[in-house]
Amino acid sequence: MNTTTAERDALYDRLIVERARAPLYAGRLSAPDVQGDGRNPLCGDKTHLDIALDGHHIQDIRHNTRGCAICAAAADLMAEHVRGNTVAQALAVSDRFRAMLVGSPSLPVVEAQPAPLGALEVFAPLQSHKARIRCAELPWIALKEAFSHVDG
Amino acid sequence: MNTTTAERDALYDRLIVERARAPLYAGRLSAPDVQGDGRNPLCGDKTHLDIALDGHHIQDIRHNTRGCAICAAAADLMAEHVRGNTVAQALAVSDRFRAMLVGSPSLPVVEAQPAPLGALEVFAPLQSHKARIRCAELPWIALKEAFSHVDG
Amino acid sequence: MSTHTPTTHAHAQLDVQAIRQQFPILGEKVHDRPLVFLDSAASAQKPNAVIDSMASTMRHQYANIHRGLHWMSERTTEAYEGVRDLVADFLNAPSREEIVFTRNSTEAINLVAHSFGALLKPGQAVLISQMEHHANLVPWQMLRDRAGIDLRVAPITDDGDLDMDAYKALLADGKVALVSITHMSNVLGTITPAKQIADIAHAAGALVLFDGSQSVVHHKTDVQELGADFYTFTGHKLYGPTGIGVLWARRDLLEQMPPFLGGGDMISTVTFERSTWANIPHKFEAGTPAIVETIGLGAAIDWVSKIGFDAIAAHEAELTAHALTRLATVPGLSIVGRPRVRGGVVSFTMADVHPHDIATLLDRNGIAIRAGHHCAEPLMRRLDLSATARASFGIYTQKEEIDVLADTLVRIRDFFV
Amino acid sequence: MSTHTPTTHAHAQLDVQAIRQQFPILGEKVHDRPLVFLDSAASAQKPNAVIDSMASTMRHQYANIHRGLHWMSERTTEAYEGVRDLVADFLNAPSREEIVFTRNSTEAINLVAHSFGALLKPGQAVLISQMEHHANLVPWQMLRDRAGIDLRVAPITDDGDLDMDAYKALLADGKVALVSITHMSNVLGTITPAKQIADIAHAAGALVLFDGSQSVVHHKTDVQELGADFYTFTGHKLYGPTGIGVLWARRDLLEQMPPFLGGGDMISTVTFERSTWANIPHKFEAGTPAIVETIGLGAAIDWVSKIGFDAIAAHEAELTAHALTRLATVPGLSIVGRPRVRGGVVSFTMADVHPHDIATLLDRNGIAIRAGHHCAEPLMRRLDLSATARASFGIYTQKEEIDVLADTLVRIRDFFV
Ligand SMILES: Cc1ncc(COP(=O)(O)O)c(C=O)c1O
Ligand SMILES: Cc1ncc(COP(=O)(O)O)c(C=O)c1O
Repeated sequence: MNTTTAERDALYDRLIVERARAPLYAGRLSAPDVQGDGRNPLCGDKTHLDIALDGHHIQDIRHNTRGCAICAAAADLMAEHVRGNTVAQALAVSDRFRAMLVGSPSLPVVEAQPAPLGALEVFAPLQSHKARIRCAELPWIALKEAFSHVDG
Repeated sequence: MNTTTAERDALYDRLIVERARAPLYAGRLSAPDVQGDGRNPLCGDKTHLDIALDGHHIQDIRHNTRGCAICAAAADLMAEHVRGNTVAQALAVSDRFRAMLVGSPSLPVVEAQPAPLGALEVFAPLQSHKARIRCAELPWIALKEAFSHVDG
Repeated sequence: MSTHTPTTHAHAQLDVQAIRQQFPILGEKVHDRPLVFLDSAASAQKPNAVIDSMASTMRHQYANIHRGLHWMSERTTEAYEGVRDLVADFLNAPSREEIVFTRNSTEAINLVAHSFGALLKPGQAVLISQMEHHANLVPWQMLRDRAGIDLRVAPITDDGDLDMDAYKALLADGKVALVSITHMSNVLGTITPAKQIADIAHAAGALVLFDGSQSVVHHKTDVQELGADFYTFTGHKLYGPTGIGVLWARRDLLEQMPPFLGGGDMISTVTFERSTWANIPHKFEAGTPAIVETIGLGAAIDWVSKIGFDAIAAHEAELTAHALTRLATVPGLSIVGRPRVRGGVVSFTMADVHPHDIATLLDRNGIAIRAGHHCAEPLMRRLDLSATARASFGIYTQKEEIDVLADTLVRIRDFFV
Repeated sequence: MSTHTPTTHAHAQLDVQAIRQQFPILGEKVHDRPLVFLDSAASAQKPNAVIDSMASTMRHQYANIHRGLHWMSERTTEAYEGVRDLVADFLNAPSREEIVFTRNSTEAINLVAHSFGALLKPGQAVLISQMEHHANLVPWQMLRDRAGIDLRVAPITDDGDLDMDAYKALLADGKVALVSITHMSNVLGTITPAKQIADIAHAAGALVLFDGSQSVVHHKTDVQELGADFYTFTGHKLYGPTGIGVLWARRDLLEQMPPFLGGGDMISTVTFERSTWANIPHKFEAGTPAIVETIGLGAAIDWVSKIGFDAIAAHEAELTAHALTRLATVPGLSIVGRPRVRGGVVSFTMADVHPHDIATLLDRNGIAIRAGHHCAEPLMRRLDLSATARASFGIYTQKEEIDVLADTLVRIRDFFV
């Protein structure tokens, strides 16, 4: 894609394309503590998560994703981001990520330390591609599903 | 109705209004040979025919009509017109009457002696009030029903 | 919406001339006479706002919705789904997911008869009233014949009000699962005491559906305040397009009900063996919907909301009072129905002149009214009539038009008597 | 219609520029690029003739139909019923009473599943194919689960044609009452051998329904020549409005079938005890129909007929051939489906690039295509794909647009690999 077009496609940031092509957190864990699945019947996108916990901390996380670049990169960047977080922290990031995608007004001020999104901000342009938001959300849905088995 | 409006209402010819108000052939026969009924569920119009036959000739005919002026006058003028006709003649008039109402192209030339419509032509303006055509047709439907019991 | 100027009830006043300017059809002539359109209860005329919104959608921003990943599809989806928000607001529905788009009221009621009806057991009953439109009668008859339920009919008084004692009595055995009653009669003009009807139904363990086809046009509707469980209306009577209607139903009911039509958009996953259903409201919207018409309905709701129901109701109350007074002066004319609370619909008969003749002769003078059984044959039978003539009023109706109607009726009567 | 200039097959030639002038939306920009609309199979854009006919109806000549005795109602009824004649002509149906107006194809098929389905007995079967749209699958599943009939699925070949031997075998036991098969696949572009399908079905004692949603757009349809018993299509793909579709069925079948929806206009008489039904087609049209949309469909059919299917088919064949050639040059691209006879729909996948990413990236360049399962999930499973990208062509598509598509696909692929 030539530069002009690439510029127009801020949505497909280099980072997204790279992580979709060569994910850093793809694969399985040999002994996951919890697992989660996400599936979008509309397009056939699927992701599976293996998570190793250390108390309430996410010690390690791997994903197995079949889907579009947005979904695959979202899974990989999510894994990178939440690794080392507590479950509660990861869920807070999840809420913040969603708020960014749907372009909702700033979160309630009661949130003392807004979780920074960091690299996850590459997905912000999805705001104007509503139909693709679910692609980026799928791994987070799988994450929530995994944590639904954890109390804490 | 003042003259201007009355003129505009060629549809409601004096003859129609008079026959609706004071029909000449209303009533029942004491010993009808055949009877026919017409009913328009859409508006509740109803007509009942009593017919006395002399061979294939309509010797006498009376109608009992509850309906709008168009329907009532149509029944009365029909009775007047077909009295003395043979059944076949009456049915030919019926076809011709219908053709006039729906404004269909002239009947097939094979018809040697087109039955003249005479006074029935007052209904011609219904051509442009399609929804009222069935009002004028109702007595003719009853007539056909009556004759369906006669062979000939 | 943003330019909505709040109107207080007391001072609500319509600028009828300004409103008429927005309805091009009102400038038409019929039989060389200016059109006097008194048939809005059958279907209302459309303001430019509605016509232009539909045309502009097709000219500038249209594609199929929901499944598209491209700009035109996403924008059209937003416009379509935006109307769901508007309708939820319009009815004060608790949530947008409770709004199902249908073709018209008739389909909305059929949907309930089919999908809610599928949950009923033989021996249970549906209760309607004597003044229902066929749309709120025939679907229940069909359900009765299919499912072995009972169909009960609450009588009306001679004035045309629901007989509340009889209504209560019909609920007494606790077998009625659903009361389905009109919120406003299209023949008598009766506005039924919906809140009371709902309270009584609920106390007897029944749910309640209101057929709002006529009523949503005349006053503000609040499904929560009414205590409704289902509510239906139809776009074309609300100054909106044909081909679009609305069913509102409580979320838990919609969630329990099996789907109605099968096809695209209403599924979650499909295999040859079995399918699973999409979430509400999509579960009930199979295939490509009436996209442009839904957007047009949104324009109609925006337009009506800007004018405001205070002003509309005041205008129509004034017209109706005027009509009742003026028509009373026409020799031989009888008003059909004297309900306690009424909307802008007046049925009448005239001694010695059949309603069909009235309608045709009025038409020759440019005046459009309706005559017949108004899709309420059993009500006609209850009233011992075969037909009535009916004048109905809208936002654009002028007092002078009612005067023309009354004067012409006097002349018609002279002509016949 | 009167200005229709006959075109001979050999010389049929579209003036695409002149046609594009009639579609205002084609002048729009998307993401600052000229719109390249290659999603007509999902829903076609509308020519001025259609938009203007709808707007003009609402501006100058509109009222509710069938029951009105006034001028506006009679003229609107004539316009509405006139479209029934047009559609009968369009399909070469033996009679206008066999044309039933529905919301879309989906509702038309549901109507048949419901009303014809009511005549089926447990043990009888309905036979569909592996390439059906959900609209021609889910209603039959619902019927199966309701009525205890069998649902059989005829396989397709790897090229995307109906497997005729397998089809015949599935009919062999004589239990199939109805074959319901698409006349053109919305994914593979396959035009099915309808006449042959019908002959085989009839020989086995089965009736046949063709889902013509895609096919009526591309070539002349003659239900008698095809030997169809039921035929359905949808207005919005035929350059017509949303909210209007058509079911054609043989008179004797419509007469036997019980009604679908209950309400106004579909009845003959109504009492609280029982109702009797109107004659066909009205028996199947309950409530106020999509009046303006039906008139708009008439305008679309007029417009398409003036251009003529010889010219349309020739144009689309040329476009499709060009697309197949050009897309073959895109590295990593695979065409999905190589049917013997095809219409203007081409599905494809690209190695290492998901169809959704293709669609979004094309959209950023102003190019609208569709990506997903195209409401044909079981077909996707048969093809072992989760989704495809699909470009589809209409009367207004230009060869240059296909070139832009192919060039942009090359750049997208470079971007990802
Ligand atoms: C082959 C086929 N059948 C049925 C349909 C359904 O059409 P509609 O959504 O207009 O009912 C479509 C289009 O989506 C189609 O392509
Ligand atoms: C009270 C009432 N209910 C239902 C309907 C049916 O509305 P539609 O024909 O738009 O479905 C009407 C209008 O005809 C009506 O007046």
